[in-house]
Amino acid sequence: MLAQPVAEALERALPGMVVSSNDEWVEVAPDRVEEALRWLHDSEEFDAAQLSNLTAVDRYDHFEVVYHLQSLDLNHQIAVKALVHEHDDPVIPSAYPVYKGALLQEREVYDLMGIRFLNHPDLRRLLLWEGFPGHPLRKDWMGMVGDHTSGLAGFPYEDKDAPIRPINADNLVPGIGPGGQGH
Amino acid sequence: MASHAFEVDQTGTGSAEPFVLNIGPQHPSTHGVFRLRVVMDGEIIRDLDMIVGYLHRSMEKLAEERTYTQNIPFTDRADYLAAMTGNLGLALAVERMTGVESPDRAEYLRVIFSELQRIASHAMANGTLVSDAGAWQTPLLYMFREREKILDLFEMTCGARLTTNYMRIGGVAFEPPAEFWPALQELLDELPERTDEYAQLLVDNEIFLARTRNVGIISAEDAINASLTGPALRGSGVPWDLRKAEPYCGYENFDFDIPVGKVGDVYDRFMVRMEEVKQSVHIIRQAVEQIPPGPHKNDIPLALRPEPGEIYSRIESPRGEIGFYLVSDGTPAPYRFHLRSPALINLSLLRELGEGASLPDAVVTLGSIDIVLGEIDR
Amino acid sequence: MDSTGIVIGFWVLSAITVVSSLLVLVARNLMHALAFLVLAFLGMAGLFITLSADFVAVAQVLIYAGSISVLMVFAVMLTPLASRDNGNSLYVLPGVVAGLGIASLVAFVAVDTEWAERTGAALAESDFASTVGEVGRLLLGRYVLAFEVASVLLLIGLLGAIVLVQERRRAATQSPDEAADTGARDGGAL
Amino acid sequence: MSEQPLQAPIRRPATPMLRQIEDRPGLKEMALGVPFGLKVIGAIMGLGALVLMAAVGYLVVDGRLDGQWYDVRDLGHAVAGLRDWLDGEGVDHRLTWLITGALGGLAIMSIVGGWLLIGSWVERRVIAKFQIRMGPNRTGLFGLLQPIADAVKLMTKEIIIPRGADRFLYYIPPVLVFVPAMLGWAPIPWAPNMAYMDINVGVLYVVAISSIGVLAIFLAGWSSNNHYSLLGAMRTVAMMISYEIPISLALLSVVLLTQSMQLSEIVAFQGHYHVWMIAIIPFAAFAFLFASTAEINRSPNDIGEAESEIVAGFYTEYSGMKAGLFMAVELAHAILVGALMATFFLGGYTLFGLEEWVPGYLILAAKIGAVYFLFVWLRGTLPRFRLDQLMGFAWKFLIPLGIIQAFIVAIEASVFVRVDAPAFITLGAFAVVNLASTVVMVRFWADRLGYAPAQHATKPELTNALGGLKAAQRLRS
Repeated sequence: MLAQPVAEALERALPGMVVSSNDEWVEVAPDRVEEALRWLHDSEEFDAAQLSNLTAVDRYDHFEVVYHLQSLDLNHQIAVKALVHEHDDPVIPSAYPVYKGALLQEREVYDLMGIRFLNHPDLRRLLLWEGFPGHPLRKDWMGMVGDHTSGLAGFPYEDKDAPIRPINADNLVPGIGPGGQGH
Repeated sequence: MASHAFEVDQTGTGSAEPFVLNIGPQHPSTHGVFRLRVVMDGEIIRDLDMIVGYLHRSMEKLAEERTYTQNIPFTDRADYLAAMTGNLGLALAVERMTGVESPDRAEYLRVIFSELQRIASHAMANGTLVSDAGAWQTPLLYMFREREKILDLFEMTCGARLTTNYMRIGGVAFEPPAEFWPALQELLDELPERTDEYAQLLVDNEIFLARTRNVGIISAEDAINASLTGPALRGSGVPWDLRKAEPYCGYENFDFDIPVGKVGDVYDRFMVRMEEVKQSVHIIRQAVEQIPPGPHKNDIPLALRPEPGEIYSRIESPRGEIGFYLVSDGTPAPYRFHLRSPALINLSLLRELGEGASLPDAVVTLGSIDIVLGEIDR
Repeated sequence: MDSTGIVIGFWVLSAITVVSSLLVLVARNLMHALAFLVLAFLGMAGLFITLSADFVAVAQVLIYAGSISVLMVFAVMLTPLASRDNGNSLYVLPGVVAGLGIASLVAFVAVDTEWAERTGAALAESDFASTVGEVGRLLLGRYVLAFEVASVLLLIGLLGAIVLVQERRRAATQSPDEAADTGARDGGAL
Repeated sequence: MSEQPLQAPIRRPATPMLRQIEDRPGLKEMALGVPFGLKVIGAIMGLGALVLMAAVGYLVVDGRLDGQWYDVRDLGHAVAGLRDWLDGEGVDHRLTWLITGALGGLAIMSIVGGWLLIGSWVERRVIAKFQIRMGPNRTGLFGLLQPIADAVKLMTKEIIIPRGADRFLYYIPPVLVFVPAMLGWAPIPWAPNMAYMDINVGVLYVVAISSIGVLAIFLAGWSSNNHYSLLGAMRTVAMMISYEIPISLALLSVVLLTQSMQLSEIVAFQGHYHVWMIAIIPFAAFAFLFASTAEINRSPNDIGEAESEIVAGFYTEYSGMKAGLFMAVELAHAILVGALMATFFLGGYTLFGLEEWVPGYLILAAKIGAVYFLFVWLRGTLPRFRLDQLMGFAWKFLIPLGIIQAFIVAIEASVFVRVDAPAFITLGAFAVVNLASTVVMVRFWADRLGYAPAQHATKPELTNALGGLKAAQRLRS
């Protein structure tokens, strides 16, 4: 489902809620996430009955907390994002009061990303042990900022000019992959 | 350490110190390195706290330094009882992200193999559930008989039994050998009889009914609200299956039904799995009939560089909705790789289910949720 | 009756019984004390056998060693910390007085009994007969009143246990319900 | 691309440990490597055993030892003969009793020990057959030596005593738990005049002895200082004291009808009237069998050591041969219950006159084997009950119905004594009455308890619809 109608309806019902939106997601005010989720959950029109997925992305200067909401009866999915700008001690309201399914997903995000969820009933580390240094899914974990950046910069065997294996151009969308316009 | 887990409910108990039972990480019925810290009052569980992470391999972090293709083996090791669906989930996510297409034959092969995997996984799940209920491994080994044959088929095709690494971006890795098809046919012919045999052994068994009926009831509301998916959700009566809701790999071409339970108890989840095995056989039959000739995969570049963006793509694994949230920054490796683990999220209600239940009931309930620790811990 | 074996058995069993009874008193650990108590019961059963009272011996094992001791074990188990420490008790003096009273009673009976009529040659004449039938006949004949009174006592005990448990259960079921109510309200407020 | 030729694998042990295993001397090398002195000793011992066996065999066949020795139908006569012979030789009477008593005890212990070995092999093989697998088949012919290998393995294992365990009490239970399993065999008649201790309160003796085992289990669970052990012990003890009552009631019915507590007389009653007790009082037989499985922790009532819940129950913390003893005693109990079941309800050593031709102890052994096979079968088939279900079954079902059954049997017993009719008529009438009353009682009581057999398996609903809560509500309505 395109996110624009959701954004419009959300803004109409809760003014000032939507920060930005595009075709894929709605970005909501981070401190009012719970309100937005509750409205979507209760609305007849969108019926976001289930929190399908909750995760977070570290963007170096801010975190994106991503909620994928699912309506089972209407069979559509809504992606909601909230940007948390404090990178040192990110805090966001918990979705648990609306969705019980957030219980473990928020614990996991807290564990690996270090985002604290307010009103979460049981915010402890999930996969790592108490006392583990830092939050490993952050891009700057173990002091990676500076010389090294997290992730794979280039693929060692990749020769952009002469790929090792011929590419069947018919099977590829132009602009993607080596040799395309993307590079 | 959170204090609430050890607050002892003093009502109705005469004991002063809490009776803490540490179930796991090495325990016959935790199905892996899963740990439950349980505060008991006699046989009744007063509080329950789950501790996972013993199998944590930081897949999501590692995946950020590997190309999309190199990440496929991680999905084998995540849900190691359903490697095929894990592979397929990632392959489909990357395909949707990059626009790579896979040939028709590959789609059918994907359906065949993921349904075979579903049968194998459900056999394992139901077998261990009955073992948890105390049957001395007989049903488990019965179900392993079929799983063994399916794993033989996998081995025939891709050389591996558990960590198959079979689905690739743009198709599947290998064409099944010639002897695959008669063996598959033989399996399909005997599977319905065999499931009936299990049904005879278990479903008509008063003890099994007494142990599983009205135990660990999850209401449809709770199941939806707690993000339960897969047989755990369908057992509660919610007809939700991603194969129908968001058909992938041509599932819309196949005729099959969604089995749903009535009460939402352990028995219903068990029976939903039983019935899904039959439906899977039905799907595979159709796929075998309809499978077109042709190549089994398209060539793709060694390193895919999707355009910056993100995708959340999910499929129906035996345990529920296995989703991949991929964020690309244009490099050959994902910027963020998140695996939505159905086994973990299906445990959201564990504490509510466990509190007030007796220990045997809790064990059976845990068994009916069907967890795989590789996927929980990733 | 072969007297030598019986005599040896009697002394061995008496030693076991007396020593383990003393150990019951001495042992600091209540669980150990209970184990010795069971041993004392078994020794008593053996003594009954030497008196050719087979029914009483078996009943001793069945009721005292098998059931009463298990109940005691349960009681010790369910009392916090009691299992680890057989500490000082408020009831030392009454206990000693009661023990001395029972001991003097036993001594009186032992002295008062005409043992010559009941052991040795006198017993050999009665030819080691089965005592079960005799016990049964006496219980339902001469001592029927005592028997019935005892059974009524047991019945009262049984009913009392049920009543106690039911009151506990009513109290227990009420409070979790209330707790659940408040919990639900909290959940709603969230 | 799948036609790529695979490189032929080189057969080479991959790890140092595998290499070590491969380099290990085979059986032949090991046999050749035995020191000479040991070989000589072995040869002498083997020859000596052969000579001894030949001598005994000669004496037996020759009839020099005693005239009744080769009358294998009844070893009791043989022992009596031995005793007479010893008395005749002028040996002290007490010594004679001592020797024959020790011999009998030794015989029982070796019989039980042999059963243990064979029984564990049978159990593993039979369950393997149930479970479509092979079972132990590598050690000796058909894996027959597997129990011995297991025992050796258990004995050589390290015994670990958990910290915080009560060391004094921790050592007692593995031994104590074996005592009732052995003592229980004493009053069982193997043939006419062939019981170790044919006491006249045999039934009470059996019940009394079995109650001692409770204590061993409780001590094991308590002294281990482990919560699993404690939980297992609590479950087992709670169950054992509950199920002693149905057992007593079932045996009460038998005693009332046979008018004896002597096990040999109970068997003789069944042999005399050529009827098995199970036919006359089926409910008591069922109650005894079911309660016995609960008493001895066998499936489907093995909640005391439910491995999927509390690991190994009360013996979780025992290792090596201590754990082995607990496992062995489970088997010994199974055989003992088989013997009791055969004695009380299946006619003991009698088999409708066949005992005249076949030794009674063989018939009894066959019956024990049959009951044991039933136990193995149950274990291979059934899931486990829950504790509250089991306790409820004992207190709400077996005990009330057992009391009613005992009443009915008491009336029948007084009729049997007073009425002077042919036995087959009275006993046949009793059988019919008891069967009918059992059926009526069970049906009525099951209804009262809310157990409805009609409430059987439901199948999940198949639907083509898709949706969430609304769809679920639609489906439900």
